[in-house]
Amino acid sequence: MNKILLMILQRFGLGLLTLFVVSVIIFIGVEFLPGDIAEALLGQGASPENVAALRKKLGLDVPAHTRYVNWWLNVIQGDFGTSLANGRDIAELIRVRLANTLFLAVVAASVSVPLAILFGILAALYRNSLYDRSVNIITLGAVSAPEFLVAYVLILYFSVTLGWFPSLSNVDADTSFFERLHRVTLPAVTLTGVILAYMMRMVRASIINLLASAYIEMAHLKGMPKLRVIIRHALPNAWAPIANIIAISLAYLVVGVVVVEVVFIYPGLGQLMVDSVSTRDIPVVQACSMIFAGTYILLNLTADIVSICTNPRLLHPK
Amino acid sequence: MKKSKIEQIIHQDTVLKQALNDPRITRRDFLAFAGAMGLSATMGSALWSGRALAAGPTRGGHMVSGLNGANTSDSLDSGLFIDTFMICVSRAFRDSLVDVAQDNSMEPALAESWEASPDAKVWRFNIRQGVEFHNGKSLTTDDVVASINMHRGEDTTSYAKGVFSGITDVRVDGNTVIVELADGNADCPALFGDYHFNIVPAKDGVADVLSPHGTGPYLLKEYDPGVKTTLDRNPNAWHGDGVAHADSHEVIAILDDTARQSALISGSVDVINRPALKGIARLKKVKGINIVDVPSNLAFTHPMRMDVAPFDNMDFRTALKLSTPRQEFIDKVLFGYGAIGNDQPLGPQFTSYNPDLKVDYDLDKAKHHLKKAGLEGVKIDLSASDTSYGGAMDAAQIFQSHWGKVGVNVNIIKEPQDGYWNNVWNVKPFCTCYWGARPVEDMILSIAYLSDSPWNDTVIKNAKVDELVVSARGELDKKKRIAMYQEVQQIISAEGGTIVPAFGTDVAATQDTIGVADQIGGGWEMDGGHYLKRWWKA
Amino acid sequence: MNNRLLEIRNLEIDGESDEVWHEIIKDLDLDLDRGEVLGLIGESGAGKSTLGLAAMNFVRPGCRIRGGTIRFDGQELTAQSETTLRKLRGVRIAYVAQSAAASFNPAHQLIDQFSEIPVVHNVKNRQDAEADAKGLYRRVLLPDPDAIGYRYPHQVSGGQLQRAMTAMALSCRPDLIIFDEPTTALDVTTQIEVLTTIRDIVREFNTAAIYISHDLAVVAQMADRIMVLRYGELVEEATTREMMSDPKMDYTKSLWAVRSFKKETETAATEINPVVKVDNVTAGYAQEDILKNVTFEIHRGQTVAIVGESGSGKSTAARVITGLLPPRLGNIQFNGQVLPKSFKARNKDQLRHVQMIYQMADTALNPRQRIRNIIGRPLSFYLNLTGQKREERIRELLSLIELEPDLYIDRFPDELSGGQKQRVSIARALAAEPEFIICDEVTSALDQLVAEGILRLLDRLQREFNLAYMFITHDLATVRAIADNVVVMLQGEIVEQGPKTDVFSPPHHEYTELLLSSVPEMDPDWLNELITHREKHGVMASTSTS
Amino acid sequence: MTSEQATGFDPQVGRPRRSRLQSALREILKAPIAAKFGILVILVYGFVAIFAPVITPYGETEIVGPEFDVWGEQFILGTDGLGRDMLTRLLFGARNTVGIAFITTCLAFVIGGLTGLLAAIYGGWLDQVSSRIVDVLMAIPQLIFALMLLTIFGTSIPTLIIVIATLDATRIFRVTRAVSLNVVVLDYFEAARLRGERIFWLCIREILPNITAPLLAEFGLRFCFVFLMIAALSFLGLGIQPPTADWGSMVRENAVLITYGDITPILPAIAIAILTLGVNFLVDWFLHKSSGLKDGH
Repeated sequence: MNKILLMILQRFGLGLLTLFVVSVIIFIGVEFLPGDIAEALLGQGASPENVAALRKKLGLDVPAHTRYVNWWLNVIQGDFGTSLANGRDIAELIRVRLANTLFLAVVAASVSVPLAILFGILAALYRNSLYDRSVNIITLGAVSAPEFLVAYVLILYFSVTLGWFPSLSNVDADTSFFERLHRVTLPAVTLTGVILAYMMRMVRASIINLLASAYIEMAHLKGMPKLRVIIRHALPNAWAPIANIIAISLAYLVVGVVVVEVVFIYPGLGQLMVDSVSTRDIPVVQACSMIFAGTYILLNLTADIVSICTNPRLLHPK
Repeated sequence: MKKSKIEQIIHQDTVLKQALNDPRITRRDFLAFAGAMGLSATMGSALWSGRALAAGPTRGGHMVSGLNGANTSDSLDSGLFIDTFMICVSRAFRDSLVDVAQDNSMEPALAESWEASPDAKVWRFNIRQGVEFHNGKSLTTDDVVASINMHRGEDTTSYAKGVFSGITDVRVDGNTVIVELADGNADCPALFGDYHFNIVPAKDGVADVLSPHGTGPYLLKEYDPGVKTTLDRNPNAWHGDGVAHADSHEVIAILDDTARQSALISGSVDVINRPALKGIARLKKVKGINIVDVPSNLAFTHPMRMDVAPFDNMDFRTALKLSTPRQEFIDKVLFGYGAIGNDQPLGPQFTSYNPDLKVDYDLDKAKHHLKKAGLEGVKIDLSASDTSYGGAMDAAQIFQSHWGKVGVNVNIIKEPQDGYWNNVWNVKPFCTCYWGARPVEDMILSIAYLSDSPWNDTVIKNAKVDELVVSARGELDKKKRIAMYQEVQQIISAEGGTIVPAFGTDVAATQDTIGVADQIGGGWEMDGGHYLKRWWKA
Repeated sequence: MNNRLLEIRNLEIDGESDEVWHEIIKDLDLDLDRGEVLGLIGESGAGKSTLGLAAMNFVRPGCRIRGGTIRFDGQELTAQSETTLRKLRGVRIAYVAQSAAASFNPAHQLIDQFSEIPVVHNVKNRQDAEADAKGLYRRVLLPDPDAIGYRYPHQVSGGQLQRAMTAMALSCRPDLIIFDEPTTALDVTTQIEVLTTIRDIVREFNTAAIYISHDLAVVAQMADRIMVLRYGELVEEATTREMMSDPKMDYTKSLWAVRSFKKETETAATEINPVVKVDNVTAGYAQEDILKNVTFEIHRGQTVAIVGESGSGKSTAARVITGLLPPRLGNIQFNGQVLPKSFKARNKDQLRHVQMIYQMADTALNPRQRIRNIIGRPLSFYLNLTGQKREERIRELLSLIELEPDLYIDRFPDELSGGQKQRVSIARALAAEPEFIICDEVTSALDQLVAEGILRLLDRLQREFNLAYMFITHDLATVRAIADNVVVMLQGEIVEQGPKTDVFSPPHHEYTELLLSSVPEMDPDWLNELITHREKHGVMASTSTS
Repeated sequence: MTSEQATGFDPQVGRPRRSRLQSALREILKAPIAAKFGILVILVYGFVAIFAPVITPYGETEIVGPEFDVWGEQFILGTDGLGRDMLTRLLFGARNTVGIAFITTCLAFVIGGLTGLLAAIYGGWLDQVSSRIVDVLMAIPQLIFALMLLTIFGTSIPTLIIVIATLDATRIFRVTRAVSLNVVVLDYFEAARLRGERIFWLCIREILPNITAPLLAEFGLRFCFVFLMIAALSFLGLGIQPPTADWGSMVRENAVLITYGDITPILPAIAIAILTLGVNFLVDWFLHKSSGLKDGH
């Protein structure tokens, strides 16, 4: 058990390190962006004095490394600072957006993950059957179409033509849960289409891999029913890869949904970050990327932990 | 007050003249004309037989709009406004001293009335009494002064700094705020109608630029930059029943054209701005949707730096101008929503606009001029990017093909979108650009067409223009000013370094339940940014 | 009552490789009475396992039963539905696989995997099943039978797993158990114990069994009757004693003859200084030492056999000599000069003179290179041979290893049989013109006939080129055949070394004794005698089972 | 004949010797219909991409007719908003979009594959460092990172290619490393090392030939991802810039028309979908081949 704890802690440490490096990269990256927020904000009308004044006002005249250090010092105290663009408290700004992003991600995930595992298992069970092939083709089709297209088509049919769902998924603090659900349906469906195929195929693959192993043949020779063989003998050994797949997909759901946000006007983190990049709102970009990277790392960590904890060799050392 | 009435009459008088001798008579002109003849607006529009008629304003209802021109980095600091979303919102919950009325005349707002000294150097604005900010604080002259000063001085970050640079002193005299200008400016009131200029409460003498409290007819209920804003009626607004028809507003930022359009069609929103012109023909056909279009002063300019060869050669410039396909530009880049331009920046909405000034499409003449310049087969670079204006890349190609016909080989340079205004515009010898509408001629001319203008993107140094602009600024006699401005237009069009194939048209689309006055402001899109309080939901 | 349990007639099974079907079992008959033990003998590819599985009407993926009938206890299996077959499997016919380690599900405790059979088949409820399991664990002599069931497969040694699997097979007291090479993966000393267990258990429960093995000596101990298979056809069938005493068919005879090969002369150390000297080497991974100050010499033209069971460190010795595993202490001397510890630091010549032949010929040859390049590379790399010279040398080497050059030079490894591959890797080693070759279990993956061919070849080459061999093996028969000197290793230490004759003739070191006595002999009574003898002298089971 | 050849029974020994090409062709002929479809699609696209200028009726950016002309004889698929022939744009799209995606993927493979191989062979600190770097890069949302880099370096096609390739290389690094590790532990690789072979030989002759199948499969997948990535970037306005005909931006340019049930703007997207589908089918087949797993019946 100790060994496991050690491994997990080790992974965790690595995660933190990664997070730190990411912050540096992002900061440098934003530093290198042509022009800065002052110019970006003032646009065509910018006159040198304006820019200079705004820079001073935003404290951009301080050297970069100092700003970076200060930024960390504040973050450690849980203060992400305020947006350069409109002086709003970033923690607050992001809290709302993050909540939205997570909500959408959770909805999409809670649909796609179970489906993916189910379809995956069935496909593995009846592989090369008509079912397997057709599911394969359908899901492939789903991943093959660009997100925004799927989104537009969904809007065309379910929103414009049928009017079942709103084409705008704008939600805010006082939107009721079911209202939210109703509004994020289309985006959620879009996202599901994107990740379902991927997950399902991986699940199928990893299970089929296992089915080739000797103990599965043994299970058959012990006269175990097909389903039991899958559920009881294959699945327990497939958790590690499956967890990994799910982690990656979830990460995607959190960080990769900018396009969907844009199309459905969903106030999530992605849109915020893209805007902030274009307006050089460094603290916001920093905060967002921290959160994104954090999510990614956390999910992978969880996947690792799952694979550690489902590995009998580690769980029950000699 | 008296003055503005006079202005109005003169204005309509001009329009009347135009209406009579202009073959391209526009609906607005006609209505103005009709108005001048004493016909009621509604009858006028009946005669015009335009789109389905909206009944008179009805009060109440909840209006949902989806607007482009928003960004999560938007701020309540009116000095930093650059686009429609914030302008409209701000116009709904804040007031200016002066408003640009739907007929483009100057209309009193928080300033009940104003007078100018004969030399138009000193202006007295009488501040409306008994007005309260939404937080209950009552409006004082200090607030006004602070609100003016936030755009002045070295360390101001206001984008309107240039606009207010002419002000030398602002002081209070009882209920009157006195503004002194370096030199006379008859358009001074217009400065205070500029969308950057909002009256915000002062905190110990300094404007509280981020304050959510204004004096406007609506209360800022919820404000999420780049996402949405909700407004409720201000129970104790000083404005009469003339404005703020809807009880409440929800303004959603929808940057994606397709999303904005489908939001309208699917009925999620009542109003959108900038419907994608590509699909507008089809949008028109959709039942229950109205298109609201207003010719604007937005100018699509293509500045050539006249100190760089070959653009320093007037014949060469003329050759380009003569071979510029203006109608095709309007058809393909603006999808028909625009007015033919004449290579000078003052748009058809200006009282001084001279519709007779035209630049025709004549390849032979163009060839002749090019020959004269001895520049046949010359190779030039045109820096373009869709950031300068939507469709700029397409436009560049259209120009390329036509200028090619007269023997000018154009090499289109795709400029990166980012930093376009810093690294390309006003730097590269020839690029695509636009100039947003300004309420008065002087605002454009003095910041871009004087020898010493800060943004003289064509590097024009023309003594005559300089002189005309300065004197027109101080000229209180409308007729004289118009004459002067028309001469300026004449000179720039003939000798200047910009190609203006067209002036823009502001387009919005609404559900037919949305009522819109027959004549709406052109100073900025969405009824000069006033639509939230001027349009109504039937 | 009818005593006939299993009756297979004209069985035909096809196997598929690259979308081509070829016969694995050709028109084969098989009869088995209740309580009878039938031995299936044959080399790999003879179709033993396929036939064994067919007894439960089960075919591996990529195979199909084309014809024939399988009657089990009067019931025609080929006609049955999956469900009825399922009800049969595990209950009336059980299977014991070759590798217990791979055939136990790593995710579940042994006892779970035991109990699920009776539980799923509604023979017993969980409690009874577990109780029964413990009982059987005791019967198969598993240590701590009440607790061991709650361990996970990886926590149990190979020998014990094999017993556990035998116990599992018995969970529903089947009429027939199929043992598919149950001891092949085990060390000799362990093998004895498992064999004993299996035999006793089968007798005790009077279960019929099909015992599949390539090792005749082993089968001899277990079976009442033996069928010899080759290429999916029956070669010969007879009762065990008959088969042992006078085999009829040549092929069968040849099987017997395998162990006849013996190196003529025993080369004693010719010169004083050896080709290779492993000098007091201690080496290992991380903290634990696999080798503990080991010292031995190998002289020119001599074969030194390193003998030991898995985990004895014999392969590690090879890795140390080749420089893959730098020793912690001590060093390797080559012709008197100390070799750099890591192969990275050794020069071309030093590398050239130490060559290696691997156990698994399939993984020893790059499947994407033609034989020409495989053998040719050392030539161009070490000896800078090119063009015609190179080509000629390659052909020379091919004929040296008795492969027709024109026929094989352009082939890919997967177009060769196991033995041929092994020959090619020998040729590759020879190509470098080394003085010293390490042979790591080179024959253990091969069938006996093939193995013998390889041994003969190696022997011939040794004489021709006066090579020094280090022969790593666990198979004492092989040692007897080719070794001059023997080094016996146990858990990283040398327990005994010296000329073969000395080592293999008493008095023995006790472990050597154990090893020697554990090698099955071609005598049906060998096992019994051994057991009784051991009980008398109280020779304890080797410790190497865990 | 020695005992060896006598016992040399092996279904494969009898198999005739074939050149790589022959065996490849043989494989393709035996391929399942889906894979054949994939191959066909790729061939067609490849052909179109290469010969676009020859087979298109008009020039890529040539304005040949009225805007939004309907389908007809002159303009088979009508024209776009500028009056450029839709069919022409579509075909050129194949050239640009596919071409760019292809180059990008290749570059990504050069970068990621090489580092992956080296990491697998050398192991130790090199492996550690490179893996950590990859972890970091992967922790940054790809799209956002791309957006940022593209805004830094400007959205020219070369930068687009380099940026996406670098980001994509991370995934490829992992795969290559993983599959290489399987080879590195094999005896023939050990033998080659003991022979004293240089790193180049080890990569090119010992490992690469044995990991081509999984790598090809990965190539297919990455290609699709890159493809969709570019489409997404174009959608966000940072991909391939007009007037270059690119399917992603073409969809975006005319997306507004989708709302009216006009399918013309969807055509490029369908083109994208078909190619991705085809490639994926082929990939499936490769994966099946490489994971020599025989499916049961």
